[in-house]
Amino acid sequence: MSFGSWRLTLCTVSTLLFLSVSTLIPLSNAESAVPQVLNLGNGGEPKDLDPHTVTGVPEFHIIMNIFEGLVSKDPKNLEPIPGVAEKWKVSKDGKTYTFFLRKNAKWSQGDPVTASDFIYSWIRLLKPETASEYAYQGFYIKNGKAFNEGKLTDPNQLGLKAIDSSTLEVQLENPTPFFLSLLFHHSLYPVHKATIEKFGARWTRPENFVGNGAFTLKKWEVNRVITVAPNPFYWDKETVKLSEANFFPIDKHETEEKMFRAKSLHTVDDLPLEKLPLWQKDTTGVFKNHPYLGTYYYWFNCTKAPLNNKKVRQALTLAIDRDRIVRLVTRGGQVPATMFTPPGTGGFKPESRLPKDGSQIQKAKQLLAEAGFPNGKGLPSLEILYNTSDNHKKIAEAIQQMWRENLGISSSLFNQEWKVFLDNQQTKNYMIARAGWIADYNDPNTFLDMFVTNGGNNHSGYSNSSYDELIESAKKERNPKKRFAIFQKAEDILLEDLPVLPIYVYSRNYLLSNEVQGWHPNIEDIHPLKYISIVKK
Amino acid sequence: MSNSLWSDAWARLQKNKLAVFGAIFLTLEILLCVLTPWIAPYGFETQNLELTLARPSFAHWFGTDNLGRDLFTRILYGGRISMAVGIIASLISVVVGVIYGAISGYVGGKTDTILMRIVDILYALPFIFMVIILMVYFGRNILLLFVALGLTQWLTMARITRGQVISLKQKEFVDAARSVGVKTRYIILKHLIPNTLGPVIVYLTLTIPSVILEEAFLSFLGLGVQAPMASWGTLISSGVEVMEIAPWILLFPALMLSLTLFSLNFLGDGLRDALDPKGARD
Amino acid sequence: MAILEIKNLKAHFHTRRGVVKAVNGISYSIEPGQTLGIVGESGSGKSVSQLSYLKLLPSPPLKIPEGEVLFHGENILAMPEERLRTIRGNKISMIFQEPMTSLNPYLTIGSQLIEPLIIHLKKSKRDAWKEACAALSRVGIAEPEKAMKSYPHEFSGGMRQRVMIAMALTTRPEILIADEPTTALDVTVQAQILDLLREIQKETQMAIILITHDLGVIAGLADKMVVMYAGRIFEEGPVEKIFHQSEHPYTRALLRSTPRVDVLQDKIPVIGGSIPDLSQVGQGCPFYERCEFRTDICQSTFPTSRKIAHNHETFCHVEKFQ
Amino acid sequence: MGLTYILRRLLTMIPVFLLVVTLVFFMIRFAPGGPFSAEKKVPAQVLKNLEAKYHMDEPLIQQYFRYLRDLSRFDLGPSFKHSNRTVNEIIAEAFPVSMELGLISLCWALLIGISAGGLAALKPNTFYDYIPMSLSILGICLPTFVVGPVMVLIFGLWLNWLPVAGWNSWQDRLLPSLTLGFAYAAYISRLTRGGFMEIRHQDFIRTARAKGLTETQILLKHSLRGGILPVVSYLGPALAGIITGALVTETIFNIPGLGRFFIESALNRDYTVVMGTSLLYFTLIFVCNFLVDIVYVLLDPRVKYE
Repeated sequence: MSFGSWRLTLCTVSTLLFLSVSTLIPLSNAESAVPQVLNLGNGGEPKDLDPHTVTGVPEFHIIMNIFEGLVSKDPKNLEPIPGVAEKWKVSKDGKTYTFFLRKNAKWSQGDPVTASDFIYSWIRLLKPETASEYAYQGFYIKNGKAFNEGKLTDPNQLGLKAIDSSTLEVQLENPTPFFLSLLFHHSLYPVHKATIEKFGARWTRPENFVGNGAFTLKKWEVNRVITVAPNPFYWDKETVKLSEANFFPIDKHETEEKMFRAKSLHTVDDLPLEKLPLWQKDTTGVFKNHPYLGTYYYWFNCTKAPLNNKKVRQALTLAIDRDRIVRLVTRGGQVPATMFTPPGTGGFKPESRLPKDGSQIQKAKQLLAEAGFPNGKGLPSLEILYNTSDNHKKIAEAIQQMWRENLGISSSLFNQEWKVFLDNQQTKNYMIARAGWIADYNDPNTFLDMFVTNGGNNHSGYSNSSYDELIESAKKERNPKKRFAIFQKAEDILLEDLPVLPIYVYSRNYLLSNEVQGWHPNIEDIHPLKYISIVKK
Repeated sequence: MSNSLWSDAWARLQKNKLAVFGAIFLTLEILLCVLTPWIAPYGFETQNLELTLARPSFAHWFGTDNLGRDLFTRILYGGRISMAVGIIASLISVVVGVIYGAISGYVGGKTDTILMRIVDILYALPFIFMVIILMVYFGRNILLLFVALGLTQWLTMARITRGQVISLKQKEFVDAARSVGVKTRYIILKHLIPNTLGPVIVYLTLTIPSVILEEAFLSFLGLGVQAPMASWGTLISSGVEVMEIAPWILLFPALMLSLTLFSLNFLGDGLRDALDPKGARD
Repeated sequence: MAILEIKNLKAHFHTRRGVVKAVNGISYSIEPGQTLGIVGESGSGKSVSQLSYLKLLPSPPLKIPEGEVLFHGENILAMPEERLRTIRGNKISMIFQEPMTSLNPYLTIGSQLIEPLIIHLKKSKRDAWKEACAALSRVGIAEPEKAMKSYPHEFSGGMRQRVMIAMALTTRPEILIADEPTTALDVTVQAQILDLLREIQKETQMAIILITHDLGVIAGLADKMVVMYAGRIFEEGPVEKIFHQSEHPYTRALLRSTPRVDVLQDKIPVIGGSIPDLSQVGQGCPFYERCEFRTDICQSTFPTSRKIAHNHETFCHVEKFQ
Repeated sequence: MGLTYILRRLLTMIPVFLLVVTLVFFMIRFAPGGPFSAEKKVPAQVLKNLEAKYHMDEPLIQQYFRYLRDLSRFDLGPSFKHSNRTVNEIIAEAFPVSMELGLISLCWALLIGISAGGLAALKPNTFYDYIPMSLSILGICLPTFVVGPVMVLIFGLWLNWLPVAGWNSWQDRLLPSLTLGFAYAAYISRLTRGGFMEIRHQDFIRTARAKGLTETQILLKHSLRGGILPVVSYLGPALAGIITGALVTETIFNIPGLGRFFIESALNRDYTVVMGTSLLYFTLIFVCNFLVDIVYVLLDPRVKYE
């Protein structure tokens, strides 16, 4: 076949293809209503949709729409608003909460949601057999911890009481000022007893599923799509505009971004770092950027030389230019972490204690000399451990370079596959390890109780008794002002001892189609589908 | 193999322009790789955060990457790694494969059956699984990873050698050696292995590219060399991410990799034709 | 009346190193029932001279810049490919030197044997099968039905050459070109094959062009012979005449170097030197370098034909060299 | 080659299979990390509860025999990560997708590879040879993770012809299968060319031509079988490669196939899924190699298996 005829064939074939495709797709009628179907990129494939056993963010995005807790959150200002509970009251000592459930709250097959549903669910959360990784969210409930650890086997000893079918009384261990905020967490959502007892582990399959959210599970094809549709029995179903929402599990951010550009998605879960500069120039308004409740940092292993030396840790912390990292390396609107708790967590605004930029390099040099390593002489080569990811790699490379330039010290980088990395981190088999902490709930406690002596997530081996006391006392303090003052003291100790090297406060960078209405960017990244609708642009 | 056969082959090889081009290119490249520390215009880890993703210019011939490092320098250093991986891993696969195959083919019988069945089994193991196991155990040691890469490649080499040895075994000179009482080990080392070298050399030129590609695949999974050192594989996979913003970051390393693999292929084809004149009639 | 007439045929290979003049202007003819032997060392162009006009050599690199090949008076070289195909394997058949490789190892003997019958004689598959069986038994293969279903590797060399002959003869060709038909076979089998060819020729009156470097084979089968060297014809004439009254130094050297029929190898030990590089030959006699009787004129011009007797021509400047 | 050969070959698979089960079981168990390690450390008590739930509190050897027992009933166990699914269900759902992707890719590879290689062999050292052969080297040089995104960029985003990801319509099948098939098409075209070139010079092709066969008849009847043999023997490794190559392709195009489960499960230490998928892949590759051997015997009468 000659080249010309080949090209002709190609043209013919592509024309035919085009014709057949265009006849397959029905022409949308401009007059007809806009289809209310939302397509979302949702990160990884959900492990499950059982509120008590899941841990991930993709799961939460779906679960918060197909279940509803006692208290909801206003997506605009993140204030607690009535959910299943119409109203609530708190006792004087702050240890007893009484929730008044709305009468018209219903499960997706029509049963009413009652106080005993919540008791059943919270017992399930705490039961050892459930093996819930978020069981500690129930430890604020009286005797919750003991019950979970099996020291107590009678669920009646838990601080839970159904006064009547629509009144629930909850007793807490301590006055927990952020308890209402906690109730939005999926681990404290109610689940349907009869369904679970009937179907066991398979109750979250769409054919078996019963929930109480504004939406209910319609379809779940693994690694393909999870579809939710409005719950016909939802008490506030008039607010719901969407007829369907599709959560697409997409592992790669690059793929998501391309699907968004091809208009297959209304929003993406995250953007690849390298695409940020391109989207930041976008003028159509689809690019969204806002701070996020999380801190990116490095662990120092305080149990091994030379990082058991506080001055070395201080020198390393002061020697990096956080501003250059966020401005030139990550470039996603992150904020240099001059503290550990992200500013604005539960209203708490910690003081800056670390330099934003490289202004204290001289001091860093001096500290290093005081530690006995003038100009880095004698300091063993440091090892930075990170889990395999291009972003972590880039940041580590930049920090490695800053240490070399500013302090004259050498370090090597090690990337490890995720589980190996976790293993090494948790067995303290590292010198410096990359980490990130995203808030479980909107309160400074979620960040600061990590560093208590032998804390489960304290991988540095750090221990300071006055710090431990401060965190313990904050749990009992009800006055917000005094409480924040305690947290500030804790922050000060933390940033003096530096078991961690705070780098930046996370930001969210994503894309949102202009057709989506009722989506409010917020620090917790909560976007209930209930308020969302589609308009044609 | 007689000297004249080698010199005949050499003469034929010289007539093949593409093969000569390949050989020259590879020689130049190896030279560049060896001399990299002296000729590279910048350090491979020297960053310039104010000049990230710069276009190719006089100061930076191939532009800069996303941390403002000179891409030309990084390609030179990356070439060192990739070529080293290719050569070391291939040599390992040759040594293991040739010895294994030669023993299997020469001894024959039950031994042959068992040895070849083992090869069959290893063939059936999904490569990716090996990779993840290797990643878990050897993640921290790049040299061991090279060895591991070589060890995943020796199977084909063993099969080729075995086939070659079996066909040579029936030839007169082996019988002659055997009839005068030469030891098996000596026959394998002195007669059979040298005579299988032809096909093995050809296959070697094909193994090197595939090992280089495997390293790239590992790099894509985050398993290759440790940053900030780079191989062509890591350079390419990070180039893919910025291809819409700075296509040259993908283009140059991909070009270098392709040219190298082209050269190896040409050289391999040329060697095959040279060593086996029967097939080179066009 | 000649059945095939070759006039000033030239066949050149255009390679990277230059133009290799494999056949450099040859002429001869053959009549029905006649056997023409073409003799020469390897590389003399004897095979190429036949393969070239039948278009059995890849082109490029082969080119035929000059010449005519008349088959029943019609120029084969001017024929379109389709017309040539109706002659090739039908009116003109070939058998080759290597019976081991000339048959397709992946196909049964039968499926290869029936092809010419189906293509040229438009036989049905069943008829073709029957005829092929008959052809096999004619060439002396017992149990032809079984042989038809066998694969070539199950046969010995001699048997395969018989199959090749059977295949060449199924269409009752007018000319059979046999390119070294016995070289790869051992002596007893050689004799059988030659007998077979002789027998069949007697029956069918076909012409045979026998290409060989083995003068013994020529002596046994051919009526007329052509001596080729470096793409040129050196001598042409009846076999007995050339064997006994050759007037060409090359022919004589060739004859001298053949003490027995079965020993002649690729290189003739008694003739010093080797065949010249065919891309370098000029206008002179290509044997010049090796010829013990060479004169100055030999280097610059190729001799014209010199008639020695009826039908016997030689191409040499030197008339009396003994 | 008789039935006994087939049977014997299949029987040898059993000990090999057991060996692989054992190897994979202990290798993955001895790898650092476990299915329950997470960035937010799981409290010791919860970990104990979880381990009890999945029988991981038993001695390893007991777990091994438990696995073997379940395996003999074709029960691959529950997934650790996808807690409302069993491994059997996951495979039943995802494997057909991978299979479809693999087969379409293989078809592309064979179609493109054999026709390009055949064309090149028909007209060696011409335009028709140089172009496909250069392209094929390019195909061998460029890793899937480059080809995939570049194709998406060109056909999905610039030309807007094809979907960029997903696995629903037939258009969704095009880019991933081409991406995956590309490198193999490249190899196959080279093998085909090599095979045909080898055949072209065989004496029996000259015989066929001398018999008066047309070039097409020669190609189809006399060259194809022998020319295709190198491709056939390459099919075993190619299938294995396509299956493992699917891991990357499935990630790039977000295809719900088994490859993603395999990678993800290995990274998550989802022991049962790792085992299930590895064993499936092993069996698949074993069977493919076996089939390839049989096809080889059918094509080449000179090869015999005892």
